[in-house]
Amino acid sequence: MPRDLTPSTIENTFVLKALTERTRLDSRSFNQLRDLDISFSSTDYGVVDVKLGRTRVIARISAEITQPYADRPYDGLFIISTEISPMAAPTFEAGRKSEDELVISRIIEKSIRRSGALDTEALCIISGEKCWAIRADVHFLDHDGGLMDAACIAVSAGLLHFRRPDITIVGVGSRREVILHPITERVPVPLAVLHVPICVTFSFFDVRKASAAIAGLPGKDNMKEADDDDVEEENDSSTTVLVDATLQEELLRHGYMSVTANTNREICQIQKGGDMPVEVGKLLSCAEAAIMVAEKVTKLINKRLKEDEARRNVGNLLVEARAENDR
Amino acid sequence: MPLSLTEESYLSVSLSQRPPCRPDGRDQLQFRPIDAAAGILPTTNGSARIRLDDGGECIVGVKAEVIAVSRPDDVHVEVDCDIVGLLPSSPLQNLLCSTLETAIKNSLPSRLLRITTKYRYKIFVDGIILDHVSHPLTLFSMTTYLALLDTRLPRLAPDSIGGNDNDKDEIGIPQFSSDWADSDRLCMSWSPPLVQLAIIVGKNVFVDATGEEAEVSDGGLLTVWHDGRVVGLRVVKTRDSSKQVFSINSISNAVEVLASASRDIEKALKEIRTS
Amino acid sequence: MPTLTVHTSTDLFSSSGLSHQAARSTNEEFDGEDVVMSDADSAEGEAIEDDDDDERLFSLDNNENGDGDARVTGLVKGRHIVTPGELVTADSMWMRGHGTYSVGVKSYSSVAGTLTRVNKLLSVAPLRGRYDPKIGDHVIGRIIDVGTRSWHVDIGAKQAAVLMLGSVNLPGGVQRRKSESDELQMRAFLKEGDLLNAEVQAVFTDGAASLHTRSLNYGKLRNGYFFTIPSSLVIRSKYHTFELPGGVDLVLGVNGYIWLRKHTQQLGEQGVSITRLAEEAGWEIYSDENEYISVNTRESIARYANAIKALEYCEVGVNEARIIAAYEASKEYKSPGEMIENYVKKRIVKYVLLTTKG
Amino acid sequence: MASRIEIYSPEGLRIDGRRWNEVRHFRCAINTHPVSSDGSSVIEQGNTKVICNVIGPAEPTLRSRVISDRVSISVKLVVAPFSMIERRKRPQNDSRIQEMCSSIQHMFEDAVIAHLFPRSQIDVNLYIVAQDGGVLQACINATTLALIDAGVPMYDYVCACTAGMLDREVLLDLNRIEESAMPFLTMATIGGTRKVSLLQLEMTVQFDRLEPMMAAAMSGCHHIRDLMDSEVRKHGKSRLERGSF
Repeated sequence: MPRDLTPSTIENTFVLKALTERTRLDSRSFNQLRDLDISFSSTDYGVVDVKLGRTRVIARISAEITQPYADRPYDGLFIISTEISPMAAPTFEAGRKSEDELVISRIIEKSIRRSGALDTEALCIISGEKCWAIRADVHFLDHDGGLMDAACIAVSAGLLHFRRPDITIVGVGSRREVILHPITERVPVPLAVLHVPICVTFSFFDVRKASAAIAGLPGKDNMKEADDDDVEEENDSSTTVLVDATLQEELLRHGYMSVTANTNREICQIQKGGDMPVEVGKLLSCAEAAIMVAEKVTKLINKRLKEDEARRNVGNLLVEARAENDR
Repeated sequence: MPLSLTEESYLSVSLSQRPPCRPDGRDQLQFRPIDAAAGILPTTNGSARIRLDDGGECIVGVKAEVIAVSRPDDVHVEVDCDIVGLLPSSPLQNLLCSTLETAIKNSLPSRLLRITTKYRYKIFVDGIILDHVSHPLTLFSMTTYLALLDTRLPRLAPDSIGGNDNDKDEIGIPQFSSDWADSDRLCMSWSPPLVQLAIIVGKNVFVDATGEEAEVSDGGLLTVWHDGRVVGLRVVKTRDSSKQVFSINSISNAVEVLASASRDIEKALKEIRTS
Repeated sequence: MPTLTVHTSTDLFSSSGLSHQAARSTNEEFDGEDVVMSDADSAEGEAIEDDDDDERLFSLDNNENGDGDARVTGLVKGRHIVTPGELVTADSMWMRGHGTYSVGVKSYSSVAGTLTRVNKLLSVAPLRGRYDPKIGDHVIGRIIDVGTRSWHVDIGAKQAAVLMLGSVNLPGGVQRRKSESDELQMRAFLKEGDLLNAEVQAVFTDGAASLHTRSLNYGKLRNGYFFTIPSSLVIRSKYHTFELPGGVDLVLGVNGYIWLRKHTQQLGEQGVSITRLAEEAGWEIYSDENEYISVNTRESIARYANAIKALEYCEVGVNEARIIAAYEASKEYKSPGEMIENYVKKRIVKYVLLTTKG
Repeated sequence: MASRIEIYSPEGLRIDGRRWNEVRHFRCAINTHPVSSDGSSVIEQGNTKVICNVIGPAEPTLRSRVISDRVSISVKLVVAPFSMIERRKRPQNDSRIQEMCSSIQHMFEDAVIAHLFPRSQIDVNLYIVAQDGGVLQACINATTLALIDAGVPMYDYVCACTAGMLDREVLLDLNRIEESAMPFLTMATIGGTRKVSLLQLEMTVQFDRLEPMMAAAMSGCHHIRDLMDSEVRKHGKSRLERGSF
């Protein structure tokens, strides 16, 4: 089982040389996302299939009624599972969590759960006794780079698309009962999604180290020259930034930063894990770029949601069921 | 620390001859100097750090938690240590923790941990052994001794002490005075147990053995010392290679040696002015 | 006399007793609890002066970066401390050696240490670091692994050294050709854990050393006691095996590995002619048995060991003269065991520095 | 949650009396465990205390650790159960600890001049004995000092600092109470330069508040670099005067 798919040096030098001439293998511009396709399952709610270039991720949202944690009686539960099976790529082992699997699950955790995308208080049914437990299972089908971004889009879209069965509470005091209405009887209820976090990964390449790699020298020292001899400007020439790298670009990159943003110009999390040092101004412009990408992706998600609703609402039967109709 | 055959034979002959000659010329009962500090950690009720000459170092933190108990008279103490470099719950770690836990449980009077009839203190003793060249047992026990000497438990808030004992229970969770100065020391009337280890080479018994001396030892003996008496005894493996065997009459000699050593150590540790 | 001396220190930092006054330089009267101002004793003291007043945001663009350049401490001869990232030189006249890295024409120090300039070569020697093997060094090593035609030897360097089968003396003298049977019985010669003294015969590009034991005063070590000191404390000299008063031989490895053994007649000294010497070296050069060693030899070995450890404790360079002076000075203490106390060590070393020149 | 007033008073004083741009009481020492490691350091930032031991560069213990063209760094983090207010024994594979280890490892694989020691290994052992906020920054600063003490060649200090944003007020170097009350970011820079090696933000914050937080964190990093640098120089001078090589 190959430990990791390190490409041969010839491939490396070819890709890096292309980058120094500001071209990418799939002729995308440096801040252009791969073509993103989001499709919702027509039969059940909360199942979304996201294809980002050749990377493919499926997220399934499910709900069940359980007991809340003792120390947080008013909050429902929200669990995200991001197990990466060897189906995605041979480098992932079934049992042990590999390092980048750990990083991916931590970033998804921070982007969606910690940032409060789902209002857990709205999941509470009877405080201290019964609450909804929303579970998001992410299945990674194909790995061509950008697993974090695809997974985050899949879960966010899934949460928006999911409908949980409606319930009514009967009885009073300690004898309260919960009646669950199947979807066929009552219109299912959407979740309280407060904001739509979209994760964007920026890959950094050091042109000097790249040119050194091409010339076959050991890692040239790149630490200092950006800020002393050539003049200090915002986007110094020595670092190139790519958005949404493919697997090959991911394996060659010298550093990366993942930024989660949403449409109300908020940054939910930033994770630059200590690899290649990058000038601070460049990081700020990356965060700004992340917001623009988030707006574009959220627009696409909403468009797909409307299409899905239109499809479900064939012959607009649902229209009759709406409350505001005059009875 | 694999020794070559020539080193092993040199050391074992030096240590088993009478009078023995230790590689650093110490007597059988002589201890190497230690560097000790107490009360060094703000987040603990009591803490201490001891460092040996050969780089061995141990930090112990003592924390007390309030728990509600059904049976009033048993003592709630948990001792745990993390030996860096070894996997968690390794045999050595279990030896250290179980020996000290039983020693403290048997010697600590339960009234010291009593708050009200319903509530007790639970004492957690956590140690980290950063590095150990010789056997870490004595190091861990001395550091725990010092940390327990340094431990202070907060007193009940003054207003709730007004009523006598039993009506205090109605007030539910006990309230404590937040003034750290008027907390009282755990070891006012009780002195903690001390565990000492000696190695046996031939007929000779050595205290505070270095790593290489342990490599040529025929066996080890530990004694638990409390209130001026030896209250516990146990044979310990000090070399992980072949099985160790030593004659029965060196045990009585070893116990005497360990008793006098423990008395001196306890005196020395008590002199360290805990903050 | 079962004494236990306890050195007390106030907190995690200071270790008044033991380890080489490591942190004594941080002043003791430092108040431990949460100090209001930023670090009280450092030069800054007050809050960081923000070069912009509060209203205008501390914008990133016009910030003059406080990089090492601004504090160019210039080139001062002699004992001058440089720290990583500090500009060492800007003109290309200097050649750059160890401990520096260069970017374009400027070069910076990469370690914390003393700046040394030896006719056009600029290098920074780190204050502490592991042993760097040089060709011709007399070192002591411990076998950690037996390969097919070579042994891996730990000499305390950044990598294990290699001892080829071809560069050792084999029983039956020098002329004998190395045969396959030798490869099969490698462990009969040297096995894991064995100590040997050898000479560095070559250093590979990545710093690993290749050893040889082709002369008779090299080979397996026996009849003695082994311990280590930092290699930076060993003063290099022509010879590294000494015959010390009290019937003790000392092998002072340049890598800080030290072997004290009972004085034995070296084959060369027994008046055996060189040619017969070669045949003479039979299997005994690889035997694991020790000879009989008297009690007072063992005691003087212990005394020498404590003497060297006293020099190490005060971080004083170790050479033959100082070791003998320390040994004589320790005669004042009846048992060598008393020499493990720190005040004794300091007294001995003070005496040593007075009596030995240089 | 502590109310806003208590966190940051109108007069601009924080809970521990600091102003907005003041670093907590920073104290560090190197060569604190010379016998048991090649390089060692102890750092106290406010009430967060971290001990770091570095062993290496040395012969790799496991064949799997050998990298042909550069040194392989492994980081191990031990969090003492008594380090927090409530005693907590963390499981061995706690995901937060593993994430911290891998960030520190990547950071120093780039900060150390790695190609000088091919096929050797450096082990970094970090012990957190007291936690009061800023644990990741204390670990990064302690590792930098321990590597310098071990004589491992590095491009520059790697120094870290945190900065938080309470409504519109930027606060520098947060303790535990402040960390739980506001979004904050941890930043590590390469010495005094403007190059950012690590940037971690864990709670949602408005984009236009990001720039002042990063600016404050960067100036904090540069200030901490000077504090560490003065300690290394002081230590170096005292060793030179004492030792007579």
